[in-house]
Amino acid sequence: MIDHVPLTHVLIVSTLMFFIGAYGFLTRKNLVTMLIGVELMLNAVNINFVAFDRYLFPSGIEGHFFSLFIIAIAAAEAAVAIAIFINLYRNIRSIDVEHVDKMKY
Amino acid sequence: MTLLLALILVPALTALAIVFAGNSKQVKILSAAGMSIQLLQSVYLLYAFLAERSSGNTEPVLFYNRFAWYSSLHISFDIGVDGISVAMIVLTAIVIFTGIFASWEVEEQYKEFFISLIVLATGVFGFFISLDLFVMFLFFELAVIPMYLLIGIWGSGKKEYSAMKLTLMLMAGSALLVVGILGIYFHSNVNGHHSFNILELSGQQFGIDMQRIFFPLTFIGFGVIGALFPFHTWSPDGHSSAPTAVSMLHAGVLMKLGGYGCLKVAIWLMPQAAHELAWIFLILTSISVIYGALGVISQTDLKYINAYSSVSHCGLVLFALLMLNKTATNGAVIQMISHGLMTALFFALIGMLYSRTHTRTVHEMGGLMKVLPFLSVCYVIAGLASLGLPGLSGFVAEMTIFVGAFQHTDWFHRFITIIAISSIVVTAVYILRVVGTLLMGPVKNETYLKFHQATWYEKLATVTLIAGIIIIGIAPLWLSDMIMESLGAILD
Amino acid sequence: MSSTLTILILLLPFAAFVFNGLLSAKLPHRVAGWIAVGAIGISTILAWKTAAAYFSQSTPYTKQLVFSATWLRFTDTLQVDMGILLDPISVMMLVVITTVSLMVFAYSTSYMLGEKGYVRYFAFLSLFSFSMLGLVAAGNLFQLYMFWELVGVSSYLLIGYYYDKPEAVAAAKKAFIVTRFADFGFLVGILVLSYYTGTFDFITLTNPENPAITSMTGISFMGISVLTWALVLIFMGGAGKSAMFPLHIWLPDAMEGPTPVSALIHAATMVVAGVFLVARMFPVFVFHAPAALAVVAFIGAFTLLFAAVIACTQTDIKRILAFSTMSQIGYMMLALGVSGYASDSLGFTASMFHLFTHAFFKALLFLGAGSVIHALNTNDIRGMGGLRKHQPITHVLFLIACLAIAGIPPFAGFLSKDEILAATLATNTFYFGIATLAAALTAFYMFRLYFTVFWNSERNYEHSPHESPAGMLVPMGILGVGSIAAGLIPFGRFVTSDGQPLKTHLHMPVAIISVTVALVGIGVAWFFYKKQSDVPQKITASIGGLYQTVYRKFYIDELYLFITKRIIFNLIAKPLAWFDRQVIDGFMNFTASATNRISAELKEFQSGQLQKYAYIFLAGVLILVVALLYTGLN
Amino acid sequence: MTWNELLLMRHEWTLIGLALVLIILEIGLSDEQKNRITISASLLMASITIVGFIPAEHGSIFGGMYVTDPIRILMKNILNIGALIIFLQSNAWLSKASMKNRITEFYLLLVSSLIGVNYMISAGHFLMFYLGLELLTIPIAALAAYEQYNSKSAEAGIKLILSSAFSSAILLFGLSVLYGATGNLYFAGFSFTGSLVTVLGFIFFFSGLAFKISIVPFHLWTADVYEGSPTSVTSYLSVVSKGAAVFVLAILLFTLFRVIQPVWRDVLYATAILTMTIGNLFAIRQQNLKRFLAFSSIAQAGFILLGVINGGGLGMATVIYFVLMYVFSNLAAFGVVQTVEQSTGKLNIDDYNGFYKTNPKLSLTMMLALFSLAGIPPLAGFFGKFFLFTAVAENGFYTLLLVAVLNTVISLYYYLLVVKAMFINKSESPIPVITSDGFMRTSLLIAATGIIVLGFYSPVFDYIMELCTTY
Amino acid sequence: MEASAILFYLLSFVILVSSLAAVTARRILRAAVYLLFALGGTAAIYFMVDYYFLAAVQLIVYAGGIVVLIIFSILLTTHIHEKLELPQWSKIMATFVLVAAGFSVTLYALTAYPFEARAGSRVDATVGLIGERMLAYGEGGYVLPFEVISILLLAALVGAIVIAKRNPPAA
Repeated sequence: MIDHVPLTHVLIVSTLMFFIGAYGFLTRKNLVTMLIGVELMLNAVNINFVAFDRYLFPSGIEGHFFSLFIIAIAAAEAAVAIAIFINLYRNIRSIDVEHVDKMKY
Repeated sequence: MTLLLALILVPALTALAIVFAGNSKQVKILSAAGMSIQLLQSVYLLYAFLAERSSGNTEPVLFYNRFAWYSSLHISFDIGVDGISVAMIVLTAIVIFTGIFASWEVEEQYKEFFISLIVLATGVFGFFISLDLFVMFLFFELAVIPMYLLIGIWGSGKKEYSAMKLTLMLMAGSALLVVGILGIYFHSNVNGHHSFNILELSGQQFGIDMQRIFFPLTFIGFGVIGALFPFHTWSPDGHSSAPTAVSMLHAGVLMKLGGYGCLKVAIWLMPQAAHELAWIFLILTSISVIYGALGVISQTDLKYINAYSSVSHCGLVLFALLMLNKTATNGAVIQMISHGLMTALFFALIGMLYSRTHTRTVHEMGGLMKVLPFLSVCYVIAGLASLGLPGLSGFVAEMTIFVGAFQHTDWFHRFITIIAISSIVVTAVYILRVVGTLLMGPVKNETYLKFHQATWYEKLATVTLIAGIIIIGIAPLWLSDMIMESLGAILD
Repeated sequence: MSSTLTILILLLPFAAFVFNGLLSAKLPHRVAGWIAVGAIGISTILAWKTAAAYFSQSTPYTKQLVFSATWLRFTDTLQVDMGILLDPISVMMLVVITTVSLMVFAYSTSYMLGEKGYVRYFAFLSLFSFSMLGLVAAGNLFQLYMFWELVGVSSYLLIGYYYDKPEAVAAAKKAFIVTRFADFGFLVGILVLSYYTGTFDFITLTNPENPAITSMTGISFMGISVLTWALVLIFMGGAGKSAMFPLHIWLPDAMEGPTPVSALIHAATMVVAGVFLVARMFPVFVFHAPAALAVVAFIGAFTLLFAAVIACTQTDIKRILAFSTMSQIGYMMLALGVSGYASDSLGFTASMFHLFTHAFFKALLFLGAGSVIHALNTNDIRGMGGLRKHQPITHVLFLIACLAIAGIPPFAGFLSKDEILAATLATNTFYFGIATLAAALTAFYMFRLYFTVFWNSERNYEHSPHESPAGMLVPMGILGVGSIAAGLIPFGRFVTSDGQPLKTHLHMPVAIISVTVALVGIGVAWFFYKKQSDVPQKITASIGGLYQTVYRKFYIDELYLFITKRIIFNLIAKPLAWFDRQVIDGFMNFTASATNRISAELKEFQSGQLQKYAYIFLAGVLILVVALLYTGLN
Repeated sequence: MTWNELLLMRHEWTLIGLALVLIILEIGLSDEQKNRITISASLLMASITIVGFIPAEHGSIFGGMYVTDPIRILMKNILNIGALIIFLQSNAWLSKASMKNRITEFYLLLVSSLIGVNYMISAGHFLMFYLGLELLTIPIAALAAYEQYNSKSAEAGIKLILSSAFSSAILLFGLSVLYGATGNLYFAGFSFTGSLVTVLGFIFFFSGLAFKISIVPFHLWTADVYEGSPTSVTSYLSVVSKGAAVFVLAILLFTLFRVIQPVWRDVLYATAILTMTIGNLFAIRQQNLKRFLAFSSIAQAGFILLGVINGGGLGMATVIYFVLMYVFSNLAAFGVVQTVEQSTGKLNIDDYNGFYKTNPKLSLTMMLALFSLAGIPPLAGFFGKFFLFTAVAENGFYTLLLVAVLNTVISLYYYLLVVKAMFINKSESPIPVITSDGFMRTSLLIAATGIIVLGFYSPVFDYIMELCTTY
Repeated sequence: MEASAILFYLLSFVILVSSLAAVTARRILRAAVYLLFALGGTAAIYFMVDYYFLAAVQLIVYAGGIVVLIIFSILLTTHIHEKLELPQWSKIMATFVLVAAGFSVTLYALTAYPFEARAGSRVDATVGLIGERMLAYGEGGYVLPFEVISILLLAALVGAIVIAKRNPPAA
């Protein structure tokens, strides 16, 4: 627990971060930068888990473990995503999200 | 009783056997054999039914049997027949039997054709013997779908459009039915559980609010296939595009599922709402009757003519049902049978004429009486049956309906009844117009003189149907009594 | 009286119909003819025997149901029994129908010789006889209606006998449709009556004390008692079949059928079915619906004069006879209309009597006309003349018939017409005036026909006309005898409204008046038409417009055509077909195309842009949350 | 922890075993022998499926993190059947030259995903659920992009992995909020009261699952991914992945989230209507069969929600039963599409014109599948759909029911379009006669049998109903 | 104000600013670096609440692993000096509105809820405890997730490799 910092403030930070990440995901043209947005969102979730853990449920560390696993999975996801990016880059020489629209309607 | 099961098994097995048949001849012989057995069975059922009745059995349905099916939902394969079902079964057997012979010249993908046709018939037979709403609905849809292929593949004209329209409109109707059936199911309480069984449901007293919702749904649901105005437009296009046997079955039998269902489900199970809301549908059906008849007048295509006249005649069926008394309902059932036979005859004949003249436009033909006397006479008989000549089935049906409809003394019923009666004049107009143009007058085309006369299978088909029309026309009492006895349970 | 025998009267012609009908393609012509004639012959004998047996009973003659079998049950009370009802009028009709039928059948065997559809012709004729017999023998209103319809269809088939002739087809169609329209009223009438009385049965219905009927008199609709409604509607049916104005338009056209058919159906038997119907229901009319009876009288009187006027201008031999038939039926209707019941029922008896005599002489007239047409192959009297030399026997017989119809004593028509005139005089002098005037016109137009055809100057015939064969002349002869002898029957002793004999006697003043006007009519005709003369032309020219109007039958046909073609076909049926295709079906198609359209409009959502997808995703989440903020939590 | 307890996890164990066998085979077999992998994998998968059906005990282990009960076992078995059929159907594709040396990996990834499915269904803790979900997704994203030289495949992979990452971020955020409100992540004892924050958490969480099921408006990735992915992967996504998500959604809603049933009912009510309608409206206009089936499967998902909305035993039973029939029907359709695609490369509906003339058996199978999906008797789909309707009617949601049944009419329209192409339309150059391999034929036979028999054989449904009475 | 609070707000500021920079920076490599800052800041907060292990993992896996991976991919697929195009203005606005709405709604919900602290003695996530829990299989034990994630990582590895490795194109 961080003394004298109310839980709400932590939640403001995490929520803001989450939506900044979402903003990045929704606006960035480069696939990699979109991925960065997702990472920010996940990180915000982690802050949430940790904050709840510490502020509300000091006797448990479930949130802690959840964050741990999220980090691991984020890594796995990123690895696969990047592999696919590279694959795409080989195919169309671009990783601009707006070029990824061959299939539609 | 295994007899009823055999009624669906025989066509199903026939269809299966056709799969393994070799050439076209074998397929046709198999179909004919199967449907002959079916016809014999149906007649035997009729006999057994009458025998049972005369021995004093007054159960509402006979040969009742219950096979557990989806027991967790209390769905069971309930079969049993009353006089109405028996009559409809015999009708179906006759029409499919003749339909096979009317299709004798089908060579394109003959195997698939006969299989679809017989599957369709299976659905119809199943529908008429089932007493469980779910099973009934199952067979109902089973009967509708082969229609799409039959029209789409073997049809003529704008067949794809017609087939799609027909299928979708009928399915839209059955969509309403689903809602209706489930509403009934969940509002029922038979020994603490819900039920689909019509007999059990008929003992239920549904609340009037519930009935107000589900009666219209069910009635319109079945009404669509009974060509209820304004949901009838699938009928002209569908019938005109369908191959002969399909038109026969469709107009002859399938449209009857509508009337039968309206009676056995909507009216039987929800009588209060039927009384309360009948006036709305009476207006619609009386419109159907006169509208269909007037609609025929300016048609020039034989099949359209017959299709619109079917709208009129089937409208009369629903009209009569909504009179909600035994006499009119009795008339409605007789009308279903009568119309089934004569419209099948019409379509069969139209098909036979078409195969010779290659046109269905009335004005392009003429003087056929001289070149094709047999078929022409059959056509005249069908026409006379259609316009309600005494001695033929149509008269019996119409008169029973009108007498029944006249049991209501109020101004509204009187008025619409008279409107409906006036259709007999219009019917005479269009029938005679067609007969006059098509069959009489000078021979229009020299090539007509080279037409081959009716073949044995054509004769068999037409004569069978005419026999049915005449038997009912001359001696209707047994039929009428048989139906009447069953109506006690439904309308009291 | 054996019921089997009476049934056989009906069944024999039916058997002949079935036999000839089924074997029409294979049967030798002669065999078919003889089967039909044989069947109707036996029926005739049986009918006479039945009549003899019936009338030899002690009076009053009651209504007797000699045979009855349930045919259909409508409700618990209302059921249809197929039966044979014997009473004076049905027995009388049985005799008339079988006898005239026999003559016409026999005549036809010669007349139709060599026609292609010979067997079919006899099948249809037999069907007609069966139906007509069933009609008159019907024990209840419903059975009557059934046979009524069957009669209609046989008439249709016979008028359309020459089915490759468009005029014949059109005429047949017209006849059927017009009578069908009338039957629509008839049917509604039956339904109304049977609903309130709970029965179709004639014996119950015509019982004046029948409580079902008397209780019904109080019920009214639109200010008129339902009973009157019912009977007027029933009379509508009768008017249609009997070609009463304004439902008469089919009869002249019906002459497109073979001439023997016209004789049998459109002169002697079927067209009087309407009269029979009114007579059948007479007690109901007279006791419970006098207003309806007044309608009968009025329509009868009007048609009587109307048809007579038209007959004076026509040139087709059969059409003249057709209008004359209408006129004569008008007499019968009028007589019924002015009649009372029991001792007051001179009109009833007179009407039946006239029906009886008319059957003979009108049949004879037609057969005579047939004989002429047979010889000349034309129907137009302007192409005829001087035939008395070529066809002496026909000439004599035709003259007998003309005298009979003109009402010259001692021929049958005189006596029956005299009774009618007497009956009208007793009740309504206006109607008497009309009837007398019509009598004069009748004499005029009949003799106009007679003189034109048999006297006058000869035309240029392609080959010299010859007398008809014995096969045709013998039946005509028999009918000729009938035309004289029929009048001698003391009709009032047998046929009355209540079965009690009615004393009738010749009404001298009326007889004198009627014979006088008839002689005047004949005299005028003799003056105009015995020799070639231009007087008629001059007269027609001087009243040109009026003449045209009459000649064109007061343009009633055109009016009908206007209503059917212009209004029903063009203004109702065609727009309705359009409405069905474009609006009703259009709506269904619109539903389909609208679905497709919406589908096309929505496709932008599936843009292929990942970020837009995610945007919608997030927006969806937020919308759900916000929506639930407002709804879900409270 | 005892052996018996470990045996509760037999579905997962056997699958992990399969994965190990695959790795060993990959190492042990020479390149020329690689083509035997399909048969080994299929046989093993078949035995796993059968083993799954052997009745066994159930309970929860790992302190409640892992739960089995007869319903969950049944769900797993159903999805195993689906996976088995997909195994069989993949052979033709994997035999292509471009897939050389990548066969084992394909199966390995598929099995991994399947393990994820199983764990997700058996989850007794949100972490297990989340892990299962990701394990289900990530390998499949890799598989979606499996065709290296096909930019559409890469596009599909990208769309899948990024959308799913986005959606799982949202899901996790919701989960974290729920955690904050309850302090518990075990399913057992997970309790909370309805409040603004829990609703928010629930919606966030729900959207993540809805994404997997392709519920509108979370469905937009579906069509693109289905179109671009190799057909086997599409099958897997549309059947196994979707089915698993549906099952889990049903379990969670019926148990954990029962307290806020009014909330999720409203949500499902709205989304069900949207899903059915939008799915249908888009399906109407598709030419590409895979895309077509994608939208059809979206619409089907909408129908499934009708069962979920019921919230009781009947709802659960009908959902399970529907998925069962959907497995057979959809895989039969995909099997035919796959066959045609592998031998001719054709995917458009127009290409199927005159198909019946040349390939009657395939087109009949296709017709069976489509009619079953459309709900035409006496095929399984009819029963499945009717029972779903029953479930929704039980709640008295007749308006929703009406919308649903009218949607079936629309769906019938587009299914008929395909049937029409195959049976009615004529073609100058129809698809030539195709001989599919034995695997494919077996798979189609299984699917077709399922479609035909399932409806008639009522004990299946009765059994499911019996299991579900606990809800 | 306590020092820890000041530190927290400072860190928050850093995190948020670098997050914002990460999603707006026009040079892609810089974006990656800003991400690194954001992640590092988060790790610092973890330190502040005594979640040392988590903080370490955050630094190693996230900062060390993922960011490196991202940078690799950037190097592979883009030119370093390339400046990213700005997104369309309309897109930015629309997204901003949505994100702002989302933020407000979420925050409103979060602040409106009275999160209740559960009583109990504080447990510190020491490495020992973590290890113990990771291998425990009773309640509160994480051995099963641990095993599952190993499968997941393996699968991800296989997947990534099989996609990324070059195969000769089909003939």
